Amino acid sequence: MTTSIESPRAARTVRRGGVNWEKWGWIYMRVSGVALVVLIFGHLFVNLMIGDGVKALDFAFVGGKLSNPFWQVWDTLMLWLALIHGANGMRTITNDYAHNRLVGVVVKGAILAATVVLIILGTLVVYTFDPCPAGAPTDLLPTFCTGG
Amino acid sequence: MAKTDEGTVIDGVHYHKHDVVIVGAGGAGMRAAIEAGPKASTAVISKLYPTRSHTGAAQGGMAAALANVEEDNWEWHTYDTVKGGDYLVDQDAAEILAKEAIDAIIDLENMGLPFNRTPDGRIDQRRFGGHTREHGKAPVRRACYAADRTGHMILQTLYQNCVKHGINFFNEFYVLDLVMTDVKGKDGKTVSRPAGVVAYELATGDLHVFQGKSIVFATGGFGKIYKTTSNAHTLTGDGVGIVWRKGLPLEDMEFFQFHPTGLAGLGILLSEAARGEGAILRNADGERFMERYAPTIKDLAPRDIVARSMATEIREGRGAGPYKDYVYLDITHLEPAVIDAKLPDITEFARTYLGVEPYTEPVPVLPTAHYAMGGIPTTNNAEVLRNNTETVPGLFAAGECACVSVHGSNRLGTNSLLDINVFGKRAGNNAVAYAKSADWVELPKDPTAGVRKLLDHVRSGDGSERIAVIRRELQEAMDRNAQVFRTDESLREVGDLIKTLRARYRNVQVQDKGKRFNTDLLEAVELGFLLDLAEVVVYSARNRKESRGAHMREDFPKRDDKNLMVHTMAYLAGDAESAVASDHITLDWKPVVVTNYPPTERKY
Amino acid sequence: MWSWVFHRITGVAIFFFLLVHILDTALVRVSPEAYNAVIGTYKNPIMGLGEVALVAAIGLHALNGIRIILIDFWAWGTRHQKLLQWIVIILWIVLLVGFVPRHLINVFSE
Amino acid sequence: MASDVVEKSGPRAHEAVPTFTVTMIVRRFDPEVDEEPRWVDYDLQMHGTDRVLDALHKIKWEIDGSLAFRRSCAHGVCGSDAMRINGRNRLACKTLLKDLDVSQPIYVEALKGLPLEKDLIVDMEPFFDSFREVQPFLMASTKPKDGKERLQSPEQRARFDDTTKCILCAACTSSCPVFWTDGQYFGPAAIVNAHRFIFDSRDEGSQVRMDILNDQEGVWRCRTTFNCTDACPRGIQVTQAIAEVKQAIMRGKP
Ligand SMILES: Cc1cc2nc3c(=O)[nH]c(=O)nc-3n(C[C@H](O)[C@H](O)[C@H](O)COP(=O)(O)OP(=O)(O)OC[C@H]3O[C@@H](n4cnc5c(N)ncnc54)[C@H](O)[C@@H]3O)c2cc1C
Ligand code: HEM
Ligand code: SF4
Ligand code: F3S
Ligand code: FES
Repeated sequence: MTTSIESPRAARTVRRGGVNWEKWGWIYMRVSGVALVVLIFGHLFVNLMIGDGVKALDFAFVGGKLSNPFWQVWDTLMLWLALIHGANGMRTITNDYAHNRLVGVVVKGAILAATVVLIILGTLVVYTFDPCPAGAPTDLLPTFCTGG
Repeated sequence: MAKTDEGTVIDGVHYHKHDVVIVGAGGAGMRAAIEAGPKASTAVISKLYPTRSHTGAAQGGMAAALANVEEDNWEWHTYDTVKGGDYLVDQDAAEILAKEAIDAIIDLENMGLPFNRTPDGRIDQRRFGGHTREHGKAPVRRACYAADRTGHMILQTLYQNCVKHGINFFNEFYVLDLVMTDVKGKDGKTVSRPAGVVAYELATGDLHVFQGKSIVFATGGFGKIYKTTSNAHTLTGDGVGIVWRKGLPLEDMEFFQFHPTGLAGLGILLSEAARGEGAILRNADGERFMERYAPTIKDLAPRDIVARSMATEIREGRGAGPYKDYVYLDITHLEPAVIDAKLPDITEFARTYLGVEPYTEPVPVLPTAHYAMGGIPTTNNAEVLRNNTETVPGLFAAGECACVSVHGSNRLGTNSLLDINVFGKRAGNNAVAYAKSADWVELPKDPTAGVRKLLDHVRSGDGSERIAVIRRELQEAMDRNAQVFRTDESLREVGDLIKTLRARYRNVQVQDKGKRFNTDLLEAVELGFLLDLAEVVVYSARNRKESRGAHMREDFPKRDDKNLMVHTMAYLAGDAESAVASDHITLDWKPVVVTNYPPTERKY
Repeated sequence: MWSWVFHRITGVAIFFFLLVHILDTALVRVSPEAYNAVIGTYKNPIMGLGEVALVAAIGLHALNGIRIILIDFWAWGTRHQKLLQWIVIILWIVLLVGFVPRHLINVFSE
Repeated sequence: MASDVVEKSGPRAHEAVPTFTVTMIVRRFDPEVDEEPRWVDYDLQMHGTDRVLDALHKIKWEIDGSLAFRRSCAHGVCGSDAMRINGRNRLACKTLLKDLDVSQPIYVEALKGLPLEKDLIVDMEPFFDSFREVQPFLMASTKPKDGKERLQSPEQRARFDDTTKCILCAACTSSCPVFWTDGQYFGPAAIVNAHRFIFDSRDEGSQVRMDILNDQEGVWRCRTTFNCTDACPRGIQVTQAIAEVKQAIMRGKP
C-alpha cells in the first residue's frame, strides 16, 4: 500500500450555487437510517421470525402480504428509503476511492441507473401485483384467491 | 501563497527582492511582518514553520498595566522593570515598553487572541514575579494570559493575521549570512549598509539571496549553549552569531537568565504562573525557604533571586531527593479545578515527563537556562547599533536576539512577550519607513561567497569529530561553570575548554552528503554559532567583576555601581581564526540611560 | 476506525443484496412458479447461513448507524463514543443470540 | 569516541530507572538514492525516562547523522515531530519509551497521506493549504470605540477553548482514513481551526467559514471514525468539534 498521496489538495473548483447535496445527503442518511431501522427489522421479523420463519416464505405468503395496503405502503417506503440510502452511500464510497474522474462518473452512473430501474420496477411490482393470477395452480396461491 | 516563490535563478542561486526582509518568524518577526506586510513588499524567512517558533512555548503571560482587576499604572511597571533588571535597564526604553504595553495587548486582543476573561468580560490578569504595586509594596495582577499557553496563543494569533494579510513566508530557509556593502552616504562618508541576506533552503539545498532595503533580525535566543535549558533544540543563536561575525557589537552577553522552575533534569519549564497562582517552593524539609530570602514577596521574587536561593539551598544540603540535588514546587494546596483551568499544560508536563501527579505530589524542579538578556544592541526604534551611538542604516533587530535594553541584567517574567510585541511592531514600522526613504544597496558580485565558504568549512574537515560530542561537552561545561554562580576560576575553565572545542570543530564530521533536508549539515553550522556565542558570553562574564542581576560572581559578590553600571559591548576584532578569545574579542562599555530611578539596593 | 470499516463493508454488502432481493421479489409479477423456485433456494441450509450473515450485517450496520447518529446529534455521545461502541457490540450479540438459534432451527428442521 | 552522546534526561533520582536495550525500526527514505523506502533497524541503549525523540537523536548523533526528522521544542508544544510510532500518530517528544512495549521493536515512520520527502519528513504544504483555506483569523469589521478590548464573558471564551489548543502538528489529518483516500478532504485540523473562530463570540465571519466547509470536501466527508481524536497530542476533542461545526451549518448559525 502506498503511504502517501502524490498531490493532496489539488486545486479545488469553486462550489456551484444551488442546493447543497452534500449537506442534504448527509441529513438524509440519518433520517432514512432511523426509519429503516423500524422498517427493515419489522420486515425481517415478520418474514424470518414469526411462524415457521424462512420456511414459510413462498408466493402465497408474499401475495398475502402485498394485497394488504399496510404492507404495500411499508414495502414501498422500505424500497425507496433503502435504495436511495444505499445508493447515496455507494456514491460517497465512490467519491472516496475513484481517483480517476472518468471511473467515478461511470461507477456513479451505474449506481444511479441501477437504483432508478429497481425503484421503478419494485414500485410497479408492489402496486400492479395481482395476488391471484389467472391460470396459476391454486395450491400456490394465497388462500383468499380460492376461498371465500 | 501555497508554493514559495522561486525567485530569479542565476547559476543555481535564487535571487529575491523585497523592500523589507524579516529573518525569523517567531513573535517578534511576525509582529513586524504584520506592520510591514500591508505597507511594503515583505518577505519573512524562517528556519522553522512559523508556528513551530519557540514563542509558542511561553506559558505564563504578557505584562501590561491595564488595571483590569486592581489598581495599576505603567509607571509602576517601568519601576519594576528597572529594579528587576538590577538598574542595568535603559530607563527610556523601559518607559516605552511599559507605556506601549497597553496598546500591545489591545492590538493582540483585537487581532483575535483569546485571553482569559474576568467575570465582566475584560482581559483577566494575574500575578507574576517582580511585578508590584506602588514601587514594591505588594505583588500586583499585571500579567494578561490565556491559560498557561499565552505564548502559543500569541504565536497562533500572529500567524493567523499573517495569513490574513497574505504575508510571503519562506519556511525552512536557514539564513546563514548578512551581506553588507560599503555605500557613500550623503555626507560623503562611507557607511556599511546591509544589502540582503543569504539563506539555505532545507528542502533542496539551494542558496537564496534576499535583497532588501530594510533587514530585520528576529531570530530568538541561544539557550542551547547550555545543557539544561527551557529553549528549543533550534535556538542556536544563528542570527546573533551572523551579526557578530560581521564585526557588529553584542551587548550584555554575560547576562543569561536561569528560570527557577525547570523540571529537574529535563529543563522543561513550569511557568512562573504556577507561583503567580500560589505555588510554593520548598526544600527537603518542606520549608518555604523563600521567606528567608525575600520576606515581602517570597516566591514571587524576580528570577535571579529565586534561582540563586534555590541553588543556595541545594549547596547547603537542603536539597531534596536521593542526591539532594533539587527542590520542590508545591501546588498540592491548590484546588484541582483551579489547576485545570489555569495551569493545565504544565501539570501535564510533570505527569508526562516525570510521572509526578501535581495534584497530590510536589514536583522536583531546578533552575534552567532560559533567556538571553543580551544580544544585538538596538536603539528604541529597533535600529541596530554599530557602536555606542551610531546605527547601521537599514538594519533592525527585535525580540530575544536584540538588546534594547529593557531587561538589563535580569528580565522580569512576562516582559519578553511584551518586548517582542512592542519592539517587533516598532521594527516593522521603522523598517517600512526606512525602505520608503532609502535606495537599494547593490549586492556584491558574488553574494553567496561567504555562505559557500562557511558550508565548505564544515564539510571539508577531516571528519574526526562528532557534532554531538562537541556540543555536549560545550553544554555540560557551560552548565557547570557559567550558570547561576560564577567565579573567575570557573569561567576560565570553560573558556579554556571552548578554545579547544573551537579547534576541534574544524574537523567536525558531516555524515549526510546529500542536498535534500540535510539537517546534519545545518547542525554543524549551528554548532559553530553556539561556540562563538558561548565564547562571547564567557568572555564578557569574566570581565564583569561584580554581581548584578543574573550575573552572580562569587568572587565579586557586590554590585559595583561606581565602575560597572554600564553595558558590555563586545566586538569581533582582530584575528578571528585564533583560538584565543582575547585575540579576537574586544570589549567596550556603553552608558546606561537613567531617567527617574537612580540605583538603590535591591530588596524584596 | 474499525467500526467505520465494518460499517462501510456491511453497507456495500447490503446494497448488493438489496439489488438482488428486489429482482427476485419482482418475480412475483412473472409467475408464482418462478418466484417459488427462486425463493426455494433461500430455504437451503447454505442460504440459511447466508441469511444469518445478512442479518448480522444489517444488525451491525443498523446499530452502528444509530451510534453514528447519536454521536452526530448529541455531544454526550461524542464524548462517550467508546462506551457507545461497546453497547453496539453487546446489542449486536444479543440480537444474534435471539435470532440465530431460532432461524437455524427453522432452516434445519425438515 | 564517547558513546553516550544523548543527553540523559530525568533528574538524577530518576536515573536509578534501569537502562534497557530497545530496537527501533525506522522507515528510511533518501530521495537522492532510494527508489522505495526501506526499514532499517537500530539497537539502542536507552534510559527509563527517554522519549522516542531521544532515541532518534541517539541514532542521528551517534550512528547515522543523515537520519532526517523535524523537531524543535522537545516537549510537545511546537508540533514539529508528529510521526507514526507503532502504527499510531504521535509526537516523538511526548512518547516515552517506557510507555511502549520495549520488549518488541518500535516501528517509526513518517506521517501517512502527505508526500514523503525524506526519512521522517513529509511535505506539510498541503496540510497548511487547507488550514489557510478556512480563513483562520478573526473577522471583525469594527473596533471597540473606547480603544479597549472587545468584551467576552468567561462562558463565551470557554465555548471554543478546546480548539485554541491546536499546534498544527497534522497528527489528526494524517490519521484520517478519509484524508488518506485522496487528500482532497479539508481534514480535521482545518475544521478544528475553523471551529475556533466560528464559535468565537467576537467573530463576524462564521458564515463564510461555514460556507467553505459546507462543501464536497468539507465537514460532510467526515465519517466520524475518531482517528483524529485518538491521535491529537493536545487532547482536543476533534470529532466533537467537527460535529459542532456540522450542526452549526445545519442550523445556519453557530
Ligand atoms: C519555555 C519558555 C517559556 C517562556 N514564558 C514566557 C512568559 O510567560 N512570558 C514572557 O514574557 N516570556 C516568556 N518566555 C520568553 C519568550 O517566550 C521569548 O523570549 C520570546 O518568545 C522570543 O521570541 P522571538 O520572536 O524573539 O524568538 P522565537 O519565537 O524563538 O523565534 C525565532 C525565529 O527565528 C527563526 N530563526 C532562527 N534562526 C534562524 C535562521 N538562521 N534563519 C532563519 N530563521 C531563523 C526561527 O525559525 C523562529 O521563527 C518564555 C520562553 C521559554 C523558552
Ligand atoms: C437498518 C437501518 C440502517 C441504518 C440505521 C443506517 C444508517 C446509516 C448511516 C447513519 C450512514 C451514514 C454513515 C456516515 O455518514 O458515516 C449509513 C451509510 C451507509 N448505508 Fe446505511 N443504514 C441502514 C440501512 C442500510 C441499508 C439497507 C443499506 C443498503 C442498501 C445501507 C447502505 C449504506 C451504505 C452503502 C452506506 C455508506 C457507508 C459509508 O459511507 O461508509 N444502509 N447508514
Ligand atoms: S487538532 Fe490536534 S492533532 Fe490536529 S493538528 Fe491540531 S494539535 Fe495536531
Ligand atoms: S479521523 Fe476523519 S473521518 Fe472524521 S472523525 Fe476524524 S475527521
Ligand atoms: S519537538 Fe515540538 S512538538 Fe515535539
